[in-house]
Amino acid sequence: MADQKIAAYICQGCGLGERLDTVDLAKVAQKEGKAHVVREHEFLCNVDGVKTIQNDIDSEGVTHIMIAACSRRAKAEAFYFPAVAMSRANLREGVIWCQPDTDEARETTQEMAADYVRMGCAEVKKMIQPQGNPGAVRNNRILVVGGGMSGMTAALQAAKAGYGVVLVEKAGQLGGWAGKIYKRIPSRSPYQDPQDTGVEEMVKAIETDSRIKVYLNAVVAKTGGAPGRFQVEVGQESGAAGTEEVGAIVQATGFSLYDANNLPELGYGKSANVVDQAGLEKLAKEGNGAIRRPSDGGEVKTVVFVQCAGQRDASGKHLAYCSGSCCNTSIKQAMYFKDANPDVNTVVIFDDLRTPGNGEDFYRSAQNKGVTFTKGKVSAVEATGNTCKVTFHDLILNDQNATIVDADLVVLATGQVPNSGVDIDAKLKAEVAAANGDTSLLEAIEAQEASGQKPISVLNLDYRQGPDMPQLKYGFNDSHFICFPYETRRTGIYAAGPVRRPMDMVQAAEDATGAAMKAIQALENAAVGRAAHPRSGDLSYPSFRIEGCTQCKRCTVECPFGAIDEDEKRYPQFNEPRCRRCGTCMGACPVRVISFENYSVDTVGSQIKAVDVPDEFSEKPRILLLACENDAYPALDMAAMNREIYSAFVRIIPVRCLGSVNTIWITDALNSGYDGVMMMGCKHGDDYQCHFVKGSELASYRMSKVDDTLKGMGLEVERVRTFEAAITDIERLPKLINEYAAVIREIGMSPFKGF
Amino acid sequence: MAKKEYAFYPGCSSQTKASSSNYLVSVNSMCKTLDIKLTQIPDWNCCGASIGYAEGGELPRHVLNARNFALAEQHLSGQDVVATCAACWLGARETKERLGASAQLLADTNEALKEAGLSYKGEAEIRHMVEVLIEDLGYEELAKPVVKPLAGLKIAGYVGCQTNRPFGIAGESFENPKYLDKLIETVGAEAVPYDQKVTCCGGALAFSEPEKSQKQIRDIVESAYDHGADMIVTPCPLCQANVEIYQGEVNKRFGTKFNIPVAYYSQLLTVAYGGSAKDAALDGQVIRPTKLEELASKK
Amino acid sequence: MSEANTQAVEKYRNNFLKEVEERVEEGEWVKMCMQCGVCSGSCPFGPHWAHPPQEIFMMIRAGKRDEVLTSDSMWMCTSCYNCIVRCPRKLPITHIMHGLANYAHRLGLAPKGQPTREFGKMFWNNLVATGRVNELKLSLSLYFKDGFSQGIKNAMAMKDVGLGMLKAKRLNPFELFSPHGCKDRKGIHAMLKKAREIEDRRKHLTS
Amino acid sequence: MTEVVATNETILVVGGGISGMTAALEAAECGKDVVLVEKNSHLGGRVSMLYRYFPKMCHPSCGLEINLRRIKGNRRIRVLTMAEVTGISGSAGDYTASVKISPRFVNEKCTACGACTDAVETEVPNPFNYNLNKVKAAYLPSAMAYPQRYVLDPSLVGTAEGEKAKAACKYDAIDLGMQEETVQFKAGAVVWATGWQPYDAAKIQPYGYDRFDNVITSVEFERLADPHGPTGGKIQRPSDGREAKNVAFIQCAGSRDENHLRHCSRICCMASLKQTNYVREAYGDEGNSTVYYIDIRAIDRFEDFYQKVKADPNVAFVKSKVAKIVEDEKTKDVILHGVDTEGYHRYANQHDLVVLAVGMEPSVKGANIPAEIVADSSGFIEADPANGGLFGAGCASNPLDVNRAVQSATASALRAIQVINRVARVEG
Repeated sequence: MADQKIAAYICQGCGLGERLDTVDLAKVAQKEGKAHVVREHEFLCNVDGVKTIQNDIDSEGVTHIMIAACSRRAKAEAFYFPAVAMSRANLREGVIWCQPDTDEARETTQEMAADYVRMGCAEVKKMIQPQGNPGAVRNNRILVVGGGMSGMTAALQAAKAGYGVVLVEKAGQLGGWAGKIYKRIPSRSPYQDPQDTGVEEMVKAIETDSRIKVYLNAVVAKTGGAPGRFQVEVGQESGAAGTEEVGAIVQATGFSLYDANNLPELGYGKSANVVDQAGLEKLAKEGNGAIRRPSDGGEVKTVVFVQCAGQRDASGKHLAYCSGSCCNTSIKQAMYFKDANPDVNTVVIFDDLRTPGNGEDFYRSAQNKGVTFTKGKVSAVEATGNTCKVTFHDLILNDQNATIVDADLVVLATGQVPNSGVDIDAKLKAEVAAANGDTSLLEAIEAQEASGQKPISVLNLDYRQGPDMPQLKYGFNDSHFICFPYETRRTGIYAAGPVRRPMDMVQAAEDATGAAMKAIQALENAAVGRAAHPRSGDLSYPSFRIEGCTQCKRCTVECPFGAIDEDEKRYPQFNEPRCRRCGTCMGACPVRVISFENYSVDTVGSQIKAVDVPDEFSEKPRILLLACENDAYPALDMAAMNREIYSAFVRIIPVRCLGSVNTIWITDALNSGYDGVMMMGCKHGDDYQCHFVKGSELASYRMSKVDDTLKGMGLEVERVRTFEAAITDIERLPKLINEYAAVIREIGMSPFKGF
Repeated sequence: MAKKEYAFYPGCSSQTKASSSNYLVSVNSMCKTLDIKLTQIPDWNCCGASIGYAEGGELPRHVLNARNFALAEQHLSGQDVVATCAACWLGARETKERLGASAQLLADTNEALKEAGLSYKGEAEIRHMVEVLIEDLGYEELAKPVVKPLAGLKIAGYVGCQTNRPFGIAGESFENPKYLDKLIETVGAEAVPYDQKVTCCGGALAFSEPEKSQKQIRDIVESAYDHGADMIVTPCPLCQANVEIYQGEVNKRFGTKFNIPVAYYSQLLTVAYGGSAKDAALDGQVIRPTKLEELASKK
Repeated sequence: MSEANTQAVEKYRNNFLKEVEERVEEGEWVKMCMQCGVCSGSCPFGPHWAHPPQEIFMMIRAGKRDEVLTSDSMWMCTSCYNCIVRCPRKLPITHIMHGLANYAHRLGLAPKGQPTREFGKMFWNNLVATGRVNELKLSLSLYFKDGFSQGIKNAMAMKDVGLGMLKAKRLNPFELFSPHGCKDRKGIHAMLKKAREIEDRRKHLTS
Repeated sequence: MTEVVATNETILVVGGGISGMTAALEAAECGKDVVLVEKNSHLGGRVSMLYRYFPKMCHPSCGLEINLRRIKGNRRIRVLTMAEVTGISGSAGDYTASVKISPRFVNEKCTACGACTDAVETEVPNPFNYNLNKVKAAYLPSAMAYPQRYVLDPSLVGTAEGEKAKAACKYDAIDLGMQEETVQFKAGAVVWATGWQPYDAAKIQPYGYDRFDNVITSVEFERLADPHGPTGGKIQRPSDGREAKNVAFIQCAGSRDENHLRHCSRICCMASLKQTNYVREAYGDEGNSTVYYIDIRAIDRFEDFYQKVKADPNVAFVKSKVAKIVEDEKTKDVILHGVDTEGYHRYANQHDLVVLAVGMEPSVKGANIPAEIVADSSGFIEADPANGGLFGAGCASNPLDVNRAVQSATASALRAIQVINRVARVEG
């Protein structure tokens, strides 16, 4: 590493010059910050200021710069110097905008600013500007698992963009569900009639596309490696196997219909004339639209469609969710009959009819064709000879025992169950449930293990953390981020179609196209060693000092993205392309051997130590606040923009994620005389808002253990507090800080000062 | 400006000595001032009204209206048909729209009309007098002849149903049409805001279901009172009749003391244009519009 | 039960919706209702409807023929057109209600003595006589519909109204003797007769 | 004069809401050059004006922060604000776009110090809060605004106030002489992500949005709940600022209605369910919500959220399209009239506040898209070969919730890249 030359720049703009003694700050940077070059500037972000900095870099050989001006969130375009390491001391939002402009406050305000200058210098000194992973490799192919509408779409769209595709389908032909149905719900205006599935054309297109390699009757036997360098073993029934190298993966394994055999009360299995939606499609396809009565091939005069069969079920027996597409499917299927013979009586019994968007046109069209829609709840379907009696509660006419006596055919709209492979958290969830008194899950798992039959994996990942993608509720795959639907917990692997959320074919195709986009992006990122969302473009990556490692495995267990495996010597093996640079491993490591070039135990630790801690008689406590850079830190910035005032004794350090907080920072702070430590991270739990999924949860878990440490040090437990913070908490966070400052005043100054 | 000519369809209730003859008289005076020439459609017949459905059914009602159109086309070719009665206008317009939309209905209608030696071509437009005033003349034109601004007169403009729904006056909303208020202001009176502007008066059911209808009438009159109106003004003969003549019954039934005059917009304009109480047929009111009468008698 | 009704029952068996679509004015719209209820909430006589329009549409689809046709609900329609202008599916509800009432009346299923039914009948016959409505005769026949003595009562009850109208010259006693009317009554009668024939033909109605 | 460097391998993204930002970012993070055109003074679009998302109840500004950081750190994206595409000519792989840029009267020297705001008195309606309150005529559009640069209301130009603002700026950032300009540049593909606008509630006459103070729209309600909003996050009635503890939500306000919007806007049911949570959040057991609906369309896993709200004893559901609203002239309470169609119950319910769940109208509707484009009966852009290299994304293509809008935007980025890569292959 070339020797460091640090330059510090103190801005006087935006009132900094008036509110602060910048000459003094310059001195601090020079004497304490050990900056080789120190400059004050009345307007640092203007052309001249930027030129000054660039000039120092170009001709003065400056390698590290510390900019003491506004928040790192402001003027990012002006202060863009990719060639050098840079830290930002937040004097505007972080000091003068959150402190009263009064003579009394002058001193503490200046102290605050001085500390941030010290911290900025200390941080940048420890930073190395990352150059990206030298081991980065490019692979321009993606693997698509599943050859249904989603998989075929992903394959064709990726190929159309010029990328290679390996398409693996477990059946003997492509098409999946789409290949089994007679017609599909219309995807184009006027949204009036069922339309051809278009599967044949897609299959033809795939077969004739030289960029797409198809495996039929095949499964993924093993997936190893990482984005940019996945090795995939494809196993085929024939026994033959292929090995493929791909850069990214799309999992489009679709859904299975909920098993109607669970619905005997609705007559399934008791009469051939009670079918599920797949059964009806089969009849329609075989008869090419002409549908006869299954039991005797007789004419169909009345058909009843039972919506939400085994769905939206509160009892816990069936599916709790709505499959989103069954209303349109039943409408389509009713049209099979009406289009063939308008005199067929078709009744759809629904609770809420759910045809969002242009589906409303499809609904209208069905009514126009004479399909009858009845708001009701079906209680029973009884077979009598060749017809069925459907009993339901008519909710409009408030008739508890409304009946349709002569139904020739009853179609149960059962829902979509995702084909998402092994639930890698099943055991964990079961144990948690058992801990809460419900042992059923655990027993089920044990029974299964005893029986020797293993749940079938889709991807067979050889990841430390399990063979498939983590699942959300009801077995659907990641993700539940609203702004970032593709952010799975397995970098470079994207779920598409009904395996991630119940959906219809139009959505599935759209979703698959997006997933293909993300897969392509993942391999492009991998090719240059760039991080994927949310730290897109980050070139840093974790490394560890093998000599210090105790093989405790916390990093491999806790990484939210399964980025770390164990090598044959049981040392952690980092797969950088899988890494999202959250630093959770760094926070986990008890011996502190894991670090990033530009973010490490040292970059933060040295900031903590750089703060000037007054003695215990000064009545000037020091509170360390470690704030999540995604939510808490911006919220504090915006609070300052609203001129919300908070304690001058707090020193704030933004962290990538609370998950990256290593307890050593806490103990260091307390040892060096801080009076309290606050941590602010995102909401965790079911509706977690942590951008790194588990970071804030892990942090709060770790901190729950910190009490003992405190007691060991003879300190009050109040001296360390973790808070959940949201980006909208612009009024709440300053209040929290001030309340906490009051608590510290209560319990008094730390005894550890000046050691 | 040039004389405007229209084929006039007064309708049963507006003919001489009928329940809204005062409407007819005032319309004539008003049109005289505004230089509008109305020529009655020779031998016009009843529109069937809404209530005709019970016995009349569908086609016969269309045929009745078609006959009037046919006569107008025949004798007053090129002129729009103008109705003063809301029901007549609505009935005629419905027929015109339906016949325009259905070739079948059109053929059937003409087959029936042949029996009366007529045929319907669908040339003539059907307009309500209010449309003529607003669209063909405009508020400015209507303001010009005002010689006696009805200053100080507080009026509740009661639009009711059938000049308002389903067709309504172009550019007006169903829930809060403003044209009547604008007419009232055009003649210098004050339009009071109140919330029963488009409430149904019970229509024909005032006869068959007096109890239910009179509750409607009460709400309308009460609200007009509460908002300080001196009188109510309407463009519809049935509204006028129901809201005016049943006030006594309403008082009996609900123990109220209503006695608010209900006039036609045409009577307002006539008076504002300097017409006498007679020109405005104010003597045709069951409840005397004293304030309006005073203004009319002022020299 | 009229012959027309038996014939209808024969013809349509249990498909009341189809019967309505073929025979009731604007009946083909019934299937388009999505049960939002805005019509029912918009009717000025709403509280007096045993079955509001949207419910009637559902009953038709459910094949509740007798309940619908013998109901007096449709007769509550004041023709205010609120329902029509608010219906999100643009159903011509007012006309459907008129159509249903008329159909029930034609089949003789409408409630006997239902006042609006009676009045509607008088109104029509009254206007057909001369081609124009004779208001005096109309109101008198209304008062006397339930016999002479009841008529006197009714007339007395309404005498204030009548007198008021007389005073205002808006009720003309001479109407009784020399009523208004069209000249070509023959033509009008022939034309209306024909119209009825055609309509019956179109709606497969014979009575 | 604004300089825009672009080639046939550049992707033009129209609209800087979450869909447009997503499309731009996904493409740029794939190494493509993007010009992102936004008509407002800042990015973020409609979602940045929402308080929380369903079903997680998390905050849109959280995702916005991340997206803005991605944009700040990515040199491949050129952002043009206060800019509108006025013309697109050419064909897939070779378009020329004309973009009109309105004067902001504040240049890039702005440090967002706020001195100009302090200097002026004049106030103008605040579009960020749907004009529910006012802002100084020299203002930062929102706390999250990017670019973090102030805006001068045109009304200040040529006034003493304008000069005051200029004088207050130490950094010479205020340029009252700024003129509207039109720039032209090349693009190989266009992603049209102009989003949606709330349906004009005044057109739904029986609900009296234009007549009654306490009838507001769902988007306005979001601002009431937001701490950055006009009431600082307090749910108060416009008529008298009184706490609105008994709130009615009317579904399908414009949607599923042949007199207004023919389509179902998909998000409104969930939005109202979410907003019942705001009421509970604000008033606990004293807060009551009533949802008037035709069908509750809580599709897929959203059903959980619906069930949760349904279980709340303070939230009632009435299956009914409200017939009309009347105002109590004294209390200014709103009274809803209608019929509960489940078993026929007539009601006249009094509420403090009515929130109309207004439908989604595509912003492209009515707006003259300066290119040949295929749209459906509601004006949403359809995927059609005839559109060449022009692709609809997000709510310009369909009424979508945020999650689906982002999926759509991500897909549109790939469609654009397909065109760009074809061009690249040809041009070698």
